[in-house]
Amino acid sequence: MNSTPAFDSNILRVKVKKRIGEFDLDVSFMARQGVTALFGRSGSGKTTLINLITGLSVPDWGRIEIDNRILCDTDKHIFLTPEKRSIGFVSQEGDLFPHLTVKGNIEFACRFGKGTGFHIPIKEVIELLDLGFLLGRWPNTLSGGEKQRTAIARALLSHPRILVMDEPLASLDASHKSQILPYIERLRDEFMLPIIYVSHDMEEVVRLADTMVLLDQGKNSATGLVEEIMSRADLRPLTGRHEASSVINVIVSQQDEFFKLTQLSFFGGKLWIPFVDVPLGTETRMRVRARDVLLSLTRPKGTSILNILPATVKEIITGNGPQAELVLDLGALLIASVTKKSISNMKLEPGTKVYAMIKAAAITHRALGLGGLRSRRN
Amino acid sequence: MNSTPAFDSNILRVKVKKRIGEFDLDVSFMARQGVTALFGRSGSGKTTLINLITGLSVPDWGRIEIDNRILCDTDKHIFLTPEKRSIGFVSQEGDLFPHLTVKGNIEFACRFGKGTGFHIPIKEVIELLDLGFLLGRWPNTLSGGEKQRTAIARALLSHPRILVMDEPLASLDASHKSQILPYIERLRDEFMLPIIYVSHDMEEVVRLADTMVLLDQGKNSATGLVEEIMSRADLRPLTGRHEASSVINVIVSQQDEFFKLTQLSFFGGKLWIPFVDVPLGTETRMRVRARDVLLSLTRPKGTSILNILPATVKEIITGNGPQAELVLDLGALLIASVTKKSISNMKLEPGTKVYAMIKAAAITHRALGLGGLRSRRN
Amino acid sequence: SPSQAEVIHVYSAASLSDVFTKISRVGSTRGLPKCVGIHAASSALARQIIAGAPADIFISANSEWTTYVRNQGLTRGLPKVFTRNKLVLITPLQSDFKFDFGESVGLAPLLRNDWLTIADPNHVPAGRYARAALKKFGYWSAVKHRVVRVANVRAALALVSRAEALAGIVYASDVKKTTSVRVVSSISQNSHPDIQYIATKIGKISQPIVDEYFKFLLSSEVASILIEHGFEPLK
Amino acid sequence: MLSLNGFEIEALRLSLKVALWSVSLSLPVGFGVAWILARKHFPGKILLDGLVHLPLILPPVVIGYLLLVLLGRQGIIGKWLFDVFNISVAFTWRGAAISASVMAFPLMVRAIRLSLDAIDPKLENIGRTLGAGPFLVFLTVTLPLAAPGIISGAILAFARSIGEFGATITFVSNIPGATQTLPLALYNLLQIPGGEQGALRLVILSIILAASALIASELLARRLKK
Amino acid sequence: MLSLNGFEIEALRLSLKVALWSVSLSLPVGFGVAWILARKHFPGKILLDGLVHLPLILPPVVIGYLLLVLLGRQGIIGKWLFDVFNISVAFTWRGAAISASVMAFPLMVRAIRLSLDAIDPKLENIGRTLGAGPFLVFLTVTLPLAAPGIISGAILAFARSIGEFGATITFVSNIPGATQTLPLALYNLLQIPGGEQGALRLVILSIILAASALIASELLARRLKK
Ligand SMILES: Nc1ncnc2c1ncn2[C@@H]1O[C@H](COP(=O)(O)OP(=O)(O)OP(=O)(O)O)[C@@H](O)[C@H]1O
Ligand SMILES: Nc1ncnc2c1ncn2[C@@H]1O[C@H](COP(=O)(O)OP(=O)(O)OP(=O)(O)O)[C@@H](O)[C@H]1O
Ligand SMILES: [Mg+2]
Ligand SMILES: [Mg+2]
Repeated sequence: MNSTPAFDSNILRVKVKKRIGEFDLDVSFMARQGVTALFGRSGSGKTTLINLITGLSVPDWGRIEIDNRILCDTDKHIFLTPEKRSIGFVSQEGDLFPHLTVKGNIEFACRFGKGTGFHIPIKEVIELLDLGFLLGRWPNTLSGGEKQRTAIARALLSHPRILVMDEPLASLDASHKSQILPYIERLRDEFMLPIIYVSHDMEEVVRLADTMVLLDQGKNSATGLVEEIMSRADLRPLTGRHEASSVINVIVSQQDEFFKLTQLSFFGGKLWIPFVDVPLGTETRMRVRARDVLLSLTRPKGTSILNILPATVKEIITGNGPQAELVLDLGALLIASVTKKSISNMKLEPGTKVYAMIKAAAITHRALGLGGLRSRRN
Repeated sequence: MNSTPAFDSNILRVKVKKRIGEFDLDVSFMARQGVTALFGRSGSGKTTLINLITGLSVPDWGRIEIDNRILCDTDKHIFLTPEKRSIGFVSQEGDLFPHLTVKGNIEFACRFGKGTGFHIPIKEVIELLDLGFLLGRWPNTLSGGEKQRTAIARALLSHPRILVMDEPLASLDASHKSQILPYIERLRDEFMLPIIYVSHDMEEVVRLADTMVLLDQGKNSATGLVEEIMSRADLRPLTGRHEASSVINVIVSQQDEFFKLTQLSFFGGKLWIPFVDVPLGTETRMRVRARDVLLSLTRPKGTSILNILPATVKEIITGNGPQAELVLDLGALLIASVTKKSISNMKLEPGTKVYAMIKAAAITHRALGLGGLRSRRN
Repeated sequence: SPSQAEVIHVYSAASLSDVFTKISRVGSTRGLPKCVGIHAASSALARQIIAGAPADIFISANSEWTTYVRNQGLTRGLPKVFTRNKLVLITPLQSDFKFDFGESVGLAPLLRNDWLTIADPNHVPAGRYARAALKKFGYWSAVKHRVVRVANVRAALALVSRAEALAGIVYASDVKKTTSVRVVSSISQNSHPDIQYIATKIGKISQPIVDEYFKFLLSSEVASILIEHGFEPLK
Repeated sequence: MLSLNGFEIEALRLSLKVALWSVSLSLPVGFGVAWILARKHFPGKILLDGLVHLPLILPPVVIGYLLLVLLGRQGIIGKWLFDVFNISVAFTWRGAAISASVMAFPLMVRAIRLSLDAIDPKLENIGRTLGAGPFLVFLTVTLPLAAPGIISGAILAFARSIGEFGATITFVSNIPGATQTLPLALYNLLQIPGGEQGALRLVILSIILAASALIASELLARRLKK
Repeated sequence: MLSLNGFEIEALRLSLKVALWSVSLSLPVGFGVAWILARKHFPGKILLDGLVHLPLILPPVVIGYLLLVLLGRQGIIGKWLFDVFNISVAFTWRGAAISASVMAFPLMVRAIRLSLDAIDPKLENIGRTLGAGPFLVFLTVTLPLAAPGIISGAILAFARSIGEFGATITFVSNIPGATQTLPLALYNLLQIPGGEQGALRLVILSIILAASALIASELLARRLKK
């Protein structure tokens, strides 16, 4: 896998500058098929960038392309209006039409949306988003989450070629979130619908996104594959320390129907994780959080830990806190977070042979990169 | 500790019925000093309930009391208007005054807020919420998170006797969230400001809340201390399965300045966690997620795990998935989530003696119940 | 003018609207075509005629507007005096105001702080005649500041009948049928220019029925109706 | 008291016709102008705004006179209309409708503009991203959201048209059966000694007419309100 | 052309005074009525609504006559005003201001009501929870949020007052220097053959007056707009 995506496979190319008030946006990135996450703290310019992509605002300078179709090019004086861009958009506030019922809002999209012909049956969307009993209601009688669900349904039904979502799940509860996430994954995998996804929730980002654009004060301080960004120590202040993790490319190698487990193989070993219903041979990525990795000097016996892998300590990164991060080499690289006390107790240093223990349960379905396990398309 | 809070210490008593459209709210609960979380899925009636408490809507029937002061009693035909209730309110949408700048919005609260005299300096609030550079701006030029931060500042500055927040942090990024959370904790602990807190984020709830009111389709399906609710298996569908965890009452018993660790003692053993700067003897609660607990039949040696506690398997709860939950008795009760395969491998059954292993890092500052460790006030 | 066949359009001063209903009714019993009376201020009527209004006959309360229309070359034949009027001094019913127009005492002392109302002497003929009369007897300069000028005679009548003004000068024809005011004194016709309503045929092409109707309007039969309504006989 | 005579029925019928046409005439144009004033920025904007308000600022007689000069048979536009389309507005009920709609125009524009200004542009933007072009968004989002202003403007225009007098009598004269609307008939009655009785009946008629329109608009507004 | 004669200056001065007073009179009352209509529900609401629209529906002359009946020296209210306060409004500029404000009233009310209806009640609620009582919320939230409607209503009322003719001439007559506003002066000129020249000057004066008000209101609105 290439850290800079190949040029020809880029779905979205953005290179724009825009000044609003005292805020300067200056961003340049490319996104491939799949989900591209826009990640950055409040006020970093995510919504501003999204507005440029959807065509709701005009860049001071720059160029935006989707599928090699120019949406906007200030040099060539090209500017496609929003309705010509076939972008399904869920805004941060939802913004339902107050003069239409939930049904009216959804039908609006069905009526006018004229994308590539990408089509999800309205019934299915209503069922998924649990909107059936709300169809006749007016937006001002909906709860916060109900509004947002309607807005998502509306965007999905506009036959988009690409979906752009500005923190779509922020006001949803865990249960609705976990119902909708697989559907977004399906859009991405089955319908091959590229998605630009703004989120604060790193779990969501890792689960959904291939590419990540890290925004900081209007600049994209990093762009790249999620695994790459997540494992870069210099970006920790932006990605969040407690989320330190490593991403490993794996292939589904065995299914245990009885214990409901799935075995993943990678260059360096095998791992059991809770059952995922995909064919053998499926390639995917797996995210392992540093704090879910335990170390032992001897091969532990009689424990509840299914995954025990021999490894070598490659590097020890210590900071101010009680924790230190160890980069382990077990074929692939794996990051473990342990207390300094343990390092001292175990006398760990680069070169020490250890056993890395990863609980099967630690790798839940949610923490799997690239979502519900799919075949890579490149 | 009592599972039903003692009557005299109740800050808030609510017993109300309200019908809106086809939705029926019928809730009765009491909340003590500290933070009371309202938790429930989208459309379960959280905002409806909040509106009754703040006085923005009138119950069909019922009674609401704060500090033994009747805010509303339909039988006695008492109804205090919102401005007389001294409730600081952050609504779900923020709802800034569009005709005032950020400064104007904040000053509005300072000018009219006439609570108990509880007072936070405006400067401090502005600094905390990072609003300094936004003061002159109009609400329609703010980003989503900036709006919400202003709304929080406004509510804080209205001199409230109680703070009511409807999903206040949903649109904030992790970094701002983690900046604001300690402040809310301070309000709770130093200023003894009672807080009613609606949130979807179980981490937040556990960190902040003492009492939890679980709402489901307009009824409070459970009310009680957070630890109690979290450990009730029958409430899992509402609290979320992947969040299965146990809450243990602990006391700070040792501080290791060198390794930056804190030792907690409880009836049944001792635990090391990352350093928390509180005096020895502080009582608090600790939440341990079931999936962070590992088991071993023999005492593991030479591992990175600092906390190894002898325990007895008390009960095994199996469901459909690959995981099972074990209730361990180690003085206190601890829940562990392991694969069925491990149970079979290890031949676990009720009565088996095991060692429970808990990584220090698994208990991060965020997962500590009652937030930044404080002395219980009862 | 290309007016619809068999209907005569008579544009006449607003003060004639009442009597005109009667006249047209009599006209139709004489086998004359139907007559539609159109009533507004003479100025408005004159302008409309110039703008091409379908008028057949124009009866103005003000000879200036007749001249104005004639100068545009829109009239046919000579203007004729249609009828005459005279002025009276009126007061509210319940008032005990007494004054004989022509007395040398003057009007002003009697009015004191009250008002005398007349139609606007700047443009309404009735007002102009009233001012002339007041000037003639030397009342004007003293009474000038107590004069309320209104849009037309009807408005003056209304003010007096509501006792908003102590006195008013209006046409005799206006008070003929009114019981809400009392006539204090009539005003000598020598004190002002003769009050005449001028009738003119409109249109360049001669139309027999219009000519016929015009003749009818000037007939003695119509004259007696007018006198019945308080207008003065032609000299 | 409530049985109307032919003269009253005629005036009522005409007033209703004139007012309805006046509203129908001024609504689309008024909306267009309001939209331009609310959304566009161009150098002569304040001029257009001023022009819109002219019928309010000037006494109706002047407006009537201007209309006569422009739209009379000898008028610049009137002549052209007559020569090309064989339409004559002067001295007909059509002219009355035009003068009423001109007088009502500023009220219509102001009301609609107020509603247009209150529309959150984000909603129109969302409509665009959902695939509706500017015109469709206008029809399906802007127009319905401006409904309160449109209703308000229409009812103001209707009421104003029912009451319009000065411009009408100056422009189209007071022709019974053709241009004699309720206010003009009222004027005639007021010119007749003892006509107050009949005038009162016409006043009541006018009020009933306008009140029905008001009630209708209230009901409509209530239906449109979420 | 632009040097005004005494007669014109007098009429201009008076018109301005009358219009300003008219707006000042109708603004608070208009706001109150608009607020009641927008927020309260009571049985006679449609009646009140109808009453507000009366000055639009009836020809101005009738309104002028009604004012005379009510506020004239012999009128029900007028008599009381005179007896108690020794104030007389008939035949004075005060009366002209009153008739202008009555005629402008429905325009004022409609505009303000439209803005009040568009206010999100949530914002007022938030104001309440922040400790401001109903009246303070009204002052600090409702009033500023209704500003577009208030400005719009005020400018409409001002323009209407500048142009008011029918009710004024009926109620307070045409007394040069006391009640002869621009429209009345204009009317005078139009009644005289050949008066068009002088009338045109007054038309231009009226337009300048109203345009200045328009520009001022636009600037104000722009300042208030976020
Ligand atoms: N009209 C404006 N005038 C001045 N500054 C603006 C304007 N609109 C946005 N900004 C500023 O631009 C910056 C970026 O805003 P943007 O809405 O893109 O942030 P964001 O990344 O979406 O944040 P959030 O996560 O809080 O929604 C913010 O600091 C905001 O205050
Ligand atoms: N005016 C109304 N008419 C009909 N139903 C309503 C009305 N207002 C609220 N409801 C319904 O009441 C239920 C509770 O709404 P509420 O806003 O309290 O939910 P919530 O728990 O705050 O949800 P969320 O987390 O999505 O904000 C919802 O199903 C909502 O649709
Ligand atoms: Mg944003
Ligand atoms: Mg809610």
